[in-house]
Amino acid sequence: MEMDYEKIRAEARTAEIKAIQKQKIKYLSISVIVILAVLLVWQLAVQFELVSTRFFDSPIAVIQRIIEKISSKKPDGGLLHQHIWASAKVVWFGFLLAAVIGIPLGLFMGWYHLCDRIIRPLFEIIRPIPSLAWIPIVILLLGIGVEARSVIIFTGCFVATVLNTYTGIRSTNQTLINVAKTCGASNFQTFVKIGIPSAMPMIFAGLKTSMGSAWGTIVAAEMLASSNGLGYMIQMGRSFGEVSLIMAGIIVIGILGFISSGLVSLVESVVLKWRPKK
Amino acid sequence: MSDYKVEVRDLCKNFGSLEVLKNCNFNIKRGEFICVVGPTGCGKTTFLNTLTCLIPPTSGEILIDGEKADPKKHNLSFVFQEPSAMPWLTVEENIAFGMELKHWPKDKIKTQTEKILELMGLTKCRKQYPHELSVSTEQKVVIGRAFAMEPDLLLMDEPYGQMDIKTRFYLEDEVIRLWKELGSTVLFITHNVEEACYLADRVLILSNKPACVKEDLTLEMPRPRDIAAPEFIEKRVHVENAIKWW
Amino acid sequence: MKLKTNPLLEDHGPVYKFFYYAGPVMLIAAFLLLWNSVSAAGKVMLPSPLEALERMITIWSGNVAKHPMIYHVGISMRRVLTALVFSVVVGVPFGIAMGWNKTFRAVFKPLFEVIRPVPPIAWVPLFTLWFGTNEFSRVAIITMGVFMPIVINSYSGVIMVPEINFQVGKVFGAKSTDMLFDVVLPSSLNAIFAGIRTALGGGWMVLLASEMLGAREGIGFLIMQGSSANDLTLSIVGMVMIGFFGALFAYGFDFLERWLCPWKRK
Amino acid sequence: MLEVDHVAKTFFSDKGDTDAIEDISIDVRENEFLVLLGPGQCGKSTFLNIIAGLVKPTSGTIKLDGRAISGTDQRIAMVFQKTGVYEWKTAMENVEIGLKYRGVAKKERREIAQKYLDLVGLHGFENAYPHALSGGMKQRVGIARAYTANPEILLMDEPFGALDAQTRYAMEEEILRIWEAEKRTIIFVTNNIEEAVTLGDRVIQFTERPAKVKKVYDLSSLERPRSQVSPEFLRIRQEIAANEELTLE
Repeated sequence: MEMDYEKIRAEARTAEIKAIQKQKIKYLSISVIVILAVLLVWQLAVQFELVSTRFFDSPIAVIQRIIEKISSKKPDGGLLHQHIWASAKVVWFGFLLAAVIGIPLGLFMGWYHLCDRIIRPLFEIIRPIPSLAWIPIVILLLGIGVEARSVIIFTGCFVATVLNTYTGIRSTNQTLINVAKTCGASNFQTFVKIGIPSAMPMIFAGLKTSMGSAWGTIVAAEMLASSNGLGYMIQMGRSFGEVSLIMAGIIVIGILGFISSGLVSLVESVVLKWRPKK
Repeated sequence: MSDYKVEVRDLCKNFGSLEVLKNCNFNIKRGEFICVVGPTGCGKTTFLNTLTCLIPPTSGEILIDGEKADPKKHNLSFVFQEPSAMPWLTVEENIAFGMELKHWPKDKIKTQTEKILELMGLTKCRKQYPHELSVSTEQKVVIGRAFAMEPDLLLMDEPYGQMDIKTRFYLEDEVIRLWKELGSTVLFITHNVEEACYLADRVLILSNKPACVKEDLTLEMPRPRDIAAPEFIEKRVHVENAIKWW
Repeated sequence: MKLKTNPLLEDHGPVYKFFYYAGPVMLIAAFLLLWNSVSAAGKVMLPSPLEALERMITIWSGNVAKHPMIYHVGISMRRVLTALVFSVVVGVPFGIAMGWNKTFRAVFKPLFEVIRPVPPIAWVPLFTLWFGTNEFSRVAIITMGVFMPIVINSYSGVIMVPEINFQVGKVFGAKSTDMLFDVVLPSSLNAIFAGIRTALGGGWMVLLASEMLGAREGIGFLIMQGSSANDLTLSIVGMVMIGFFGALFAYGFDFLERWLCPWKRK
Repeated sequence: MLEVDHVAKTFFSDKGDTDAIEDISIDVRENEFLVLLGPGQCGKSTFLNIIAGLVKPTSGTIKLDGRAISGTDQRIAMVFQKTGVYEWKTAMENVEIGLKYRGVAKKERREIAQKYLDLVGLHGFENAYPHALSGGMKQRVGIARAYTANPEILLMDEPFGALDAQTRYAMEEEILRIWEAEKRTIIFVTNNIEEAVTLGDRVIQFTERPAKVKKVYDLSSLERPRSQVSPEFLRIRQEIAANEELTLE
């Protein structure tokens, strides 16, 4: 019996493609339905006052609130973009300061053993102190201005940046170091030509972590010691009992955090274009 | 001036009380192709690292052109077993890497890079990064980088270890071609006896740990060699028996 | 007995050796000197290191805000630990389920992705609004910060189990439960522990934030109290405490991990 | 005993479809040492995974003892590439998993596992974790594990690919010794021509992706133990190499 295997194969292929697509659509629709359902339940629960409106506001109201905040200063005395600018400025300043100081420090500590040995004890003392704990000292020394908040952000970003940079340069492939050495490179040349590029992926991992923590820190710092910024806005929402303002603040911060780490990833993909794509 | 390009005298290396190298003695003539074979775990890596001055010997000395070997002064070049192209450099940047470290003049680097790219047929992928290449092509880049520096001594540590026969034969012929073209002095380490007999002017056979040069075998067979010729097989079996542990 | 030489020092001169031993001490001394001179200059109310040390001892032996020091430390520890234990007990299985079951993942992954970019501290006002400023509210906020990294790491741990580990299991006839406990769990233990460690770091932050924003006890309260009562030593004591216990916890977890993963011991 | 009938496999992904196997039919004989030889990523591992039941073929069937099988089967065990040994289990625990998952009592399965650990020469390493074992020893664990599951067919997926040339020779001799001691059907995948000629009763050469059978070599005339420098050995090796395409890219 002669069978037409060409045809059987072609049929099997189409069947398999169909099955795969069906699966994909199934899981995608589950995800979409869940998100929509959550929003809907939330909206209806508020609309029919199943939950107290003192504690919740509906998604539509929150979005309205965000739009309203663009042109209204009430009740916290600032427009949305002013708050965003105030927070973002501090976050980026502290973040970049930590990068400028932390990356070289991590590199030197990772490469030069003496440097590691000297700095490590002091670093280990500072390392486990969360950035918020620095607030009293920073306020005392620098007041409650932009610089003070930037320094608080800095303390949080700094540790993550140093640690990741350190791990990165420490994991430099020994073979690549040997290549440079046999080519007659000095220790410093090897550091620049091999160590630093090898550490790059981990440096960016560290920057992403520190960017994430920076947005958390800024909210707390602004709640505690500031008269503007998104954290302040949320805190005011709390004081005036306006739930929609709190929720609006949370959402805006989430979006900003997302954009910021997206920016870091963007820089990463440009700088590290030599890395294999996943 | 000495007759030999490289002279190794009474080379010893101990790690604590563990003797790894013991009285290694051999010479390499200018432009010679030497293969080193030895049983697995015989201290091969230490042997190489000592030769390239990555670790200092416990006693004994390595002379290049009659002077003590120094990677800053002499041109030593190393092809490692694992792929060692810099992942962040393109193919042409990788080839120029060693020359730049040696501060060659810019135009000389450029012409030399072109020459090597041409010789190895890598012109097509000159702008590519290593992760975009196959393992064998990456190894070609590394070999090109090593030859480009016109080294006094080129050390190759089993560069074709994991490759299949066909690719290996091809790359072996390639290395012979480069060697002839550029007149380098090559020390090639391998686990594969057939490969050693195919490539070498002379084969150095290492003993078990602590390693020393057990036998220095000159192979006078015309190239390209026929791996099925009785003379070739005789030499191959001879070397194999000298190191066989399995 | 043979004297062991330090291989890192072998090829270096006396200057290097001097800094190798004296350097760390000198840097710490320089730090203390700087601190001392700032406080001596008198422009700000910074206590000198010596004064701080003295006060530290008196603080430990007396009461702060109606309670002994150990009470404040203890209550902070309790909050973090409660949140952590809850998050591990619930979060690890949750994360594993998300990696293991596609439907479960399709349901919960998008929700997590939406919540993830919001820093946990941002929830503090909302939670205090919902639950008041009681113990439950605080632990809930800390849980918010700790839960997320634990779930995400457990999930990605399962996702990144090499395909070959599953294949081995299948070929040798592993049932679902075998696969889960014998393959998936040990393979992703590394990632789970990494998650717990990240979570702990974040947990201290949220703890401080929640205690600094209107609490009557706890380390965060002490730090804030020091600031508002112009008693900076108290803040410094708080910093030292949280740093010390933070480090202690981190070491504890390293130890626990080594104990749980005997195959990693050298 | 094992029949592979017109198996084809296509992988579908967002980036596009890849035909891994075009159309392969093979009959495997009882207690035969069958080597599947092919270049780099030619789909030979996929083919082995299909036989093992780990990958579902797009079309075609696998028959064992005349009955079609789908999914994994007790009668088929596999030796994986170097990463196949569970690093969180000792050598003994690794070897016994086949019996453990089948519900064999601990005492009994330990006995069987011990027998095969001894056979592969790992006596005394029962309680060692894989990180303490050399590459060759890890592969021995893999072989013992496959044997302990007591299969009719052993599949081996480039088990010696990561070993150095000499250790590889040693392991080749080892696997032949074990095979002589406990005859099973072995299907061995490799990209190494020398290894194929050393081991196989038959060598099936695959083409580049998508894989097809290019040529079948019957080596039963080549006497065991084989010498890698005999003229006949070198001739066959040369012949196979000449049929292989050179793949650099």
